Amino acid sequence: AISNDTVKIGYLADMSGTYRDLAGPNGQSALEMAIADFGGSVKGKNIEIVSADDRNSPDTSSSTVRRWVENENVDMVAGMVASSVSIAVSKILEENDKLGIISGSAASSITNEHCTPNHIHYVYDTYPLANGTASAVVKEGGKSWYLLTADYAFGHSLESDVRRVVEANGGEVVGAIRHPFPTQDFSSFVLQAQASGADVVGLANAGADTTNAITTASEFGVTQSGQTLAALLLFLTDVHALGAQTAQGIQLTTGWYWDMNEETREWSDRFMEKTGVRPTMVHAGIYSSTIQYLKAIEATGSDDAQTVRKQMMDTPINDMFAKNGKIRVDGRMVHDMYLAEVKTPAESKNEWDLYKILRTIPAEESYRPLSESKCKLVNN
Amino acid sequence: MSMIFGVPLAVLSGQLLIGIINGAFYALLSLGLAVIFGLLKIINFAHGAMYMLGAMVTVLMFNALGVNYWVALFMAPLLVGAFGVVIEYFLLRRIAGQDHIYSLLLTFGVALIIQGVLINWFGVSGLRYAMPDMFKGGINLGFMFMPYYRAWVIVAALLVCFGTWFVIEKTKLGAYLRAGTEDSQLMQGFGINVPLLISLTYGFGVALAAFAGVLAAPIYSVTPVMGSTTLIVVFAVVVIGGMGSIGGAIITGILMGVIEGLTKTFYPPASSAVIFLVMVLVLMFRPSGLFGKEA
Amino acid sequence: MNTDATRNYEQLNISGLHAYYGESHILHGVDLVVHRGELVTLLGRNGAGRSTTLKAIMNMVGRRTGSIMVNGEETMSCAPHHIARMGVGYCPEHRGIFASLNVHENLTLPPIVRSGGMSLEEIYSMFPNLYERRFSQGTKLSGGEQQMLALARILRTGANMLLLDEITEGLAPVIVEKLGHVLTQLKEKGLTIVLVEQNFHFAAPLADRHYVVEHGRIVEEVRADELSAKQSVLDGYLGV
Amino acid sequence: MDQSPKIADIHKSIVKEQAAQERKRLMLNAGLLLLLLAAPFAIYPVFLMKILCFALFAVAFNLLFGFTGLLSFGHAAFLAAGGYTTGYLLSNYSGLSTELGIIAGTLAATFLGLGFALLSIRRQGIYFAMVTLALAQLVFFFFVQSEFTGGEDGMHGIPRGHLLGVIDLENNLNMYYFVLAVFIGCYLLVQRIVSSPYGQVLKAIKQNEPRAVSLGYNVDRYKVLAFVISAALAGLAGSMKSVVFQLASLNDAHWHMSGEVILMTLVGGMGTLLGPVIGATFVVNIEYHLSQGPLRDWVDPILGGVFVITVLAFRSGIVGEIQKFVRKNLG
Amino acid sequence: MSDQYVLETRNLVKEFKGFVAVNDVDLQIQQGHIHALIGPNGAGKTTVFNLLTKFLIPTRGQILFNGEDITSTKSAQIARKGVVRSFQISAVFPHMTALENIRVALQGFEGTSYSFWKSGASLNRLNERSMELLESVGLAEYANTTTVELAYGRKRALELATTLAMEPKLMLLDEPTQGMGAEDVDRVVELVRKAAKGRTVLMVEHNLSVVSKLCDRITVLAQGAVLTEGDYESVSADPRVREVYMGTGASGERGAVAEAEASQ
Ligand SMILES: Nc1ncnc2c1ncn2[C@@H]1O[C@H](COP(=O)(O)OP(=O)(O)OP(=O)(O)O)[C@@H](O)[C@H]1O
Ligand SMILES: Nc1ncnc2c1ncn2[C@@H]1O[C@H](COP(=O)(O)OP(=O)(O)OP(=O)(O)O)[C@@H](O)[C@H]1O
Ligand SMILES: [Mg+2]
Ligand SMILES: [Mg+2]
Repeated sequence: AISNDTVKIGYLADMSGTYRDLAGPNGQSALEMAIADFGGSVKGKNIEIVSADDRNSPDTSSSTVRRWVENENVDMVAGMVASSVSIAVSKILEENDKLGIISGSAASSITNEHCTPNHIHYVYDTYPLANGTASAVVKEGGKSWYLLTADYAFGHSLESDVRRVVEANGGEVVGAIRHPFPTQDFSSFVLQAQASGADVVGLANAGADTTNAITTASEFGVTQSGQTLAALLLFLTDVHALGAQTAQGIQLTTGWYWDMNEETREWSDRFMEKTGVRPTMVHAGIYSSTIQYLKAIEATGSDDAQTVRKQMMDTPINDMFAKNGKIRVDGRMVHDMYLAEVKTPAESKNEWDLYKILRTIPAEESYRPLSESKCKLVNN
Repeated sequence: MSMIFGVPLAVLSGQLLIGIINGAFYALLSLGLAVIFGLLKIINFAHGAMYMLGAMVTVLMFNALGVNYWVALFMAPLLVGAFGVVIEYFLLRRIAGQDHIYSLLLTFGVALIIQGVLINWFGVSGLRYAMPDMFKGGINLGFMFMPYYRAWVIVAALLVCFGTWFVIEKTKLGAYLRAGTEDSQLMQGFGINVPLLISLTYGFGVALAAFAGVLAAPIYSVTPVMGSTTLIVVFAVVVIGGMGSIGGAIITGILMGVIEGLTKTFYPPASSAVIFLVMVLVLMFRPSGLFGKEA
Repeated sequence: MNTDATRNYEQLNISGLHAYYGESHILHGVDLVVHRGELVTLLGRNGAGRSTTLKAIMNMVGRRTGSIMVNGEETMSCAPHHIARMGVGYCPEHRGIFASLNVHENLTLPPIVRSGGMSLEEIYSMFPNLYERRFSQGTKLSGGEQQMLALARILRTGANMLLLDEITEGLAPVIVEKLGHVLTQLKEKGLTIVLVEQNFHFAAPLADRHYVVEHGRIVEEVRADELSAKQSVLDGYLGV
Repeated sequence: MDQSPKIADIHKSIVKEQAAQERKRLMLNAGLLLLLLAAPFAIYPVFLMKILCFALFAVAFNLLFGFTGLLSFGHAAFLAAGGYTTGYLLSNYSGLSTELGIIAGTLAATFLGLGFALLSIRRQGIYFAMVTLALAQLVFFFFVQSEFTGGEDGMHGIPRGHLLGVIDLENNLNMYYFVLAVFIGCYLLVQRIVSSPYGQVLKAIKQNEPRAVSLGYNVDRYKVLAFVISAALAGLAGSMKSVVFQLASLNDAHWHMSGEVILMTLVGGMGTLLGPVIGATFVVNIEYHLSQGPLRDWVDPILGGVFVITVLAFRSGIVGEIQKFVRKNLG
Repeated sequence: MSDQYVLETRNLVKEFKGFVAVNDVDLQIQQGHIHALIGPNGAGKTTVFNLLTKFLIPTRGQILFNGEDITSTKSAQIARKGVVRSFQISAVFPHMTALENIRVALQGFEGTSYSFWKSGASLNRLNERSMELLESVGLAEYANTTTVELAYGRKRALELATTLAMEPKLMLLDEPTQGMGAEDVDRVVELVRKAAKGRTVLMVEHNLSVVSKLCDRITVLAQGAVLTEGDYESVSADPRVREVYMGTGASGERGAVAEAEASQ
């Protein structure tokens, strides 16, 4: 049955801080689009949205979510970027047996040591990003790597993933620098990377750190001196900020790109009408996951967390966002990922025409296999 | 090739140069702070925001009106400076003579407002600003590749720093300013229009920050939050130099740039902590900073 | 140059002056007139409101009502720096030496408001201590030296009406004597002087007239020639 | 000696006045206590606990800022130290009863506070603020680096456990009354400190330090003690918070937190006992409610506005202004 | 045999970056005396005070208190030994009542100053003594007034009372009558006389009438060095003193005429 005759979705994301552009207010638009496209109601029960700024603070978020689920009968919480927030929220959802669909976070720990039976990690995580980019670059001859790593848990895990992949593919990591988070001026790190003479300079960081590193790299002519830049976590918004001029030639892995096919273009146009910008993979993921969620309720006629989650796990996902998508027992939604390269100014027809997709990385290759999982829900 | 602590000399000299470049940059930012604190006893927590504004204005003027870098180099500080005067006139003036802490809180509030509004307008992922053509590329110094633009940054920053220092420490105007901040009422009693002087000084201080912002636009990603992290570091620099010591701010700025640069080579993770370490150590032995006058 | 013409020229005319510091009402309707070239003292007990009167003239108190005419111009609406530009020189009660400037800078700080001020040489020869210490920080001077500096400072500006607040405070007798000379010289130059003093013995021989201030009002006016006659009255007010 | 009766009278009146104020304060406190006892039935307990924790934090800060005149810009360090220590112990040593974990957290903050104090206490005014800021930054970097804090993921799933091994704190009401008890205890302690002989000396130091020295007081020692007490209470606040939310995160160590507590104290009214409490309540509330309301995206600018307005319009804070008003119009 | 002196300095020197403010000063203050330190402005009087109370560190020389070397003792200690000073500018706790000002001084002896758990009422025990002290400086009716609101003269009186509260063996008064009207001056003179009973006082004073009324012995400083020493008559008779300090008509009143300061 559908609890108190409404399906209530709480949208929690950073609306005003460093992660705003990933999900933020536009993420809510995506959510609204999903509900509208679904018909505004499920099983004749209407669908409501509540939303809040997570302030990137786990305790603010957790008091918000507690009230949502304990007093306001919220059935599902969507969005969530900062890993501290996602983890905190998932714990609360577990206590109250509600569902969470995390679309913004990168940390693979969310479905590993921190996995719960009450959340799904939908769009991407660091594992396939490192995996996809690194293996591809090594295969194309980038044997020796030099890493610029953001010096905190996220960076560290990204770095170790890269090391593994690079070595697995017969390359080697000749050096790594752990730079403070955040860093504005990368010149001295870039300089050291150049001095190392490695084929590839890998950026194991995110957001402003990455864009700053790339800007500086191009200023110091890293690519001219024959080194390749590999960004391990780069979003469309970042590339857009850098511009094709600066970012051209960078290889990256993404879960989705707006200009892949008719479906994606059609949806993105509608999104752009609403928001004025092109969607990131997170936006698309929020849309897709919400549709999947509602479908599951439609099918089971219940909005109970476990029922819905089970249903979602049993249904393969093939939609505008995900190909060969499947939600695993650990809550990880695995799907095809794509290796992309940033276009040159010549190739790029407009400010958002930024990627060319080099190849597809099949779902099963990309995400961390359950065999390596530390998740309590996985029995191995 | 000779090595120092396992670091090739070439790399080291490169790092030193980079250090000096960033130092010049710090110098410029901390100079503005020092001027504002030293002369107005205002702890300007909006300084980071003003630096950010300088960069933002540069980009926006380019996108909207195609204003080029050189024009921006004058326009942006001018606009931000004017904005500063407005803030001084309508806000800071009302708490003149109150405890430092109030100016700190007020400007901190102002910074939150500016930053928050810009985030809502332009997002956080940053605006694009192309390197002006004449600065594209660079020269190979043998031990490193030196982008022309960085060279320009040193020259520009140091020139402005020296000019400011000279005016404040060596001219009558400077004397008025210094005295006016101690007892503005009495200065007025001598026939000097102190309120005007103060507004202009604050405007000038933040204009310096904006100038640094313009210099930053082509090399750092320009976002509404770019100032907030820089702020605290620059503060540390000013304190180490001795709050309000103009020359101190400049020298310390460069010094810290170098120290930070070396840390980035020998133990990168500490490179953002090192400045605070230095600060604690310095203040232990020189209670009012390296160049600060004993209270 | 003390012709009657100038003597009758009202350089300062205060009427019905009230002054407030925030809540507290300090001056309750002060009326006084000072003619060009006169030396007038404000006597009274501690807290009577003499300093406040001077501050009020400079527009340095919280709030003022009433009228203050300088050279026949109403100044109630003027900012302090305008008043100074009218040739009013103010030497504050607690000296107001600037710590961030050295003695020399302190001395040369106030801008010249009119011609005919004393030259640096004259001033240094008048206060040799200051010359000795001219490069040390203003506030590092001894109490007395600071007092001298504070006075010397406004002698430079060429102001033709001086408001002096307790300039002999903490000065050695010899210096006090010297200040006596200085003031006489200034008078001869035709300057107008309003002097707030505790030290009656210093003020008496110099002044043309004395005003006695009590509880923010002028309660008595004594001309120099009436001094002996009204001595007892005066003592009553000053509690000597 | 005809004077002596008069003196006696004056003296009597003074003592009477003291007693009267004492009574007023008692009544006020009693009223508040009732309010707080009833609150959890009207308002969501976890939220109330959050308020209490921050109120305690602000009260601790105000002891130093408002009553000793020392502006610390590094109090976040103590909040975090308390939180992480308690969190770490409770999560890794099951069977450790909660209050022990909290005490340990408080002690950790206390010693950290002592360290801070010894390094910073000789610095004057803004330099003091900046040294504490610098030290706090170093502590922050330590927390970012070290594994046990879980870096920016934060420390999660801290068990609330049992108070004295018996009272189950998983139950929000139990937890609430425990937090409330601790809060009241600390509040009264601070109240006592301020009026104590020691408090008098602090007051004196704040108002005229050289004079205090010339009266034979070793001011540095008094300041250190004040700093340490303040740090301890801040740490306690952090420990409680980590137990309440069952998590500890870097936000508590970030310098923004040090700024926020200043805001709370200022908005409420520095140098007043109740001020920080009111201030904390106010700030936590607007932040919480705005972040969910239609003005969701504008929380920071609005907080900024609050800063500005407070500083410009009512510098002595909510409580301070009320006191002024009362003094003006009612006696 | 130095122990007949309460306070003694030997070759006391203070230099400020080359400038010698106090030059080889030997002071000897006798038990029970009211001892005046006079001299032209900038002679070094305040600096001497600062040295005696360790607000400044001597460059060279020795300071003995009751024969004990206190050259390297800290300010607070010295105060507790019974050497208490007043300041050239009045030093009070502005936002405390007059009563509280005194109590702060008194509670030092209670040994409870660190006990932050004790109730404030525990200090009421001190009220009686405090009132006595206030009375002795004629401030009884201001006991409950906040100090800022007191006029300058009263502030100084209050400061003196606090100083007395310390039961000082040796009082250092820097220009106690500065900036006071005649009335207040007389009051202070009486106060000091009363206070001096059973104590020793060292004071800086420019008001010669005060000096002549109060002081048993006078040391004249000029340009940092001791010019002469003796009782009022002998000192005021000394031509050098007249020259550098008193001026010719040294009647004990200020304002007589003299030729220019010839001290350089
Ligand atoms: N800034 C101020 N705020 C509030 N009250 C003040 C202020 N300055 C002076 N007062 C009060 O105003 C009254 C007059 O002060 P004023 O300085 O004019 O006295 P005075 O006649 O100069 O005596 P003296 O200077 O010898 O104390 C005094 O009661 C004093 O307490
Ligand atoms: N901190 C300092 N730095 C440099 N010079 C100083 C310092 N303090 C005092 N002096 C100088 O030492 C000399 C003595 O100063 P001091 O204050 O002792 O004089 P004083 O005898 O108290 O004079 P007065 O009677 O005017 O107060 C003065 O010339 C003064 O300029
Ligand atoms: Mg006065
Ligand atoms: Mg002196």
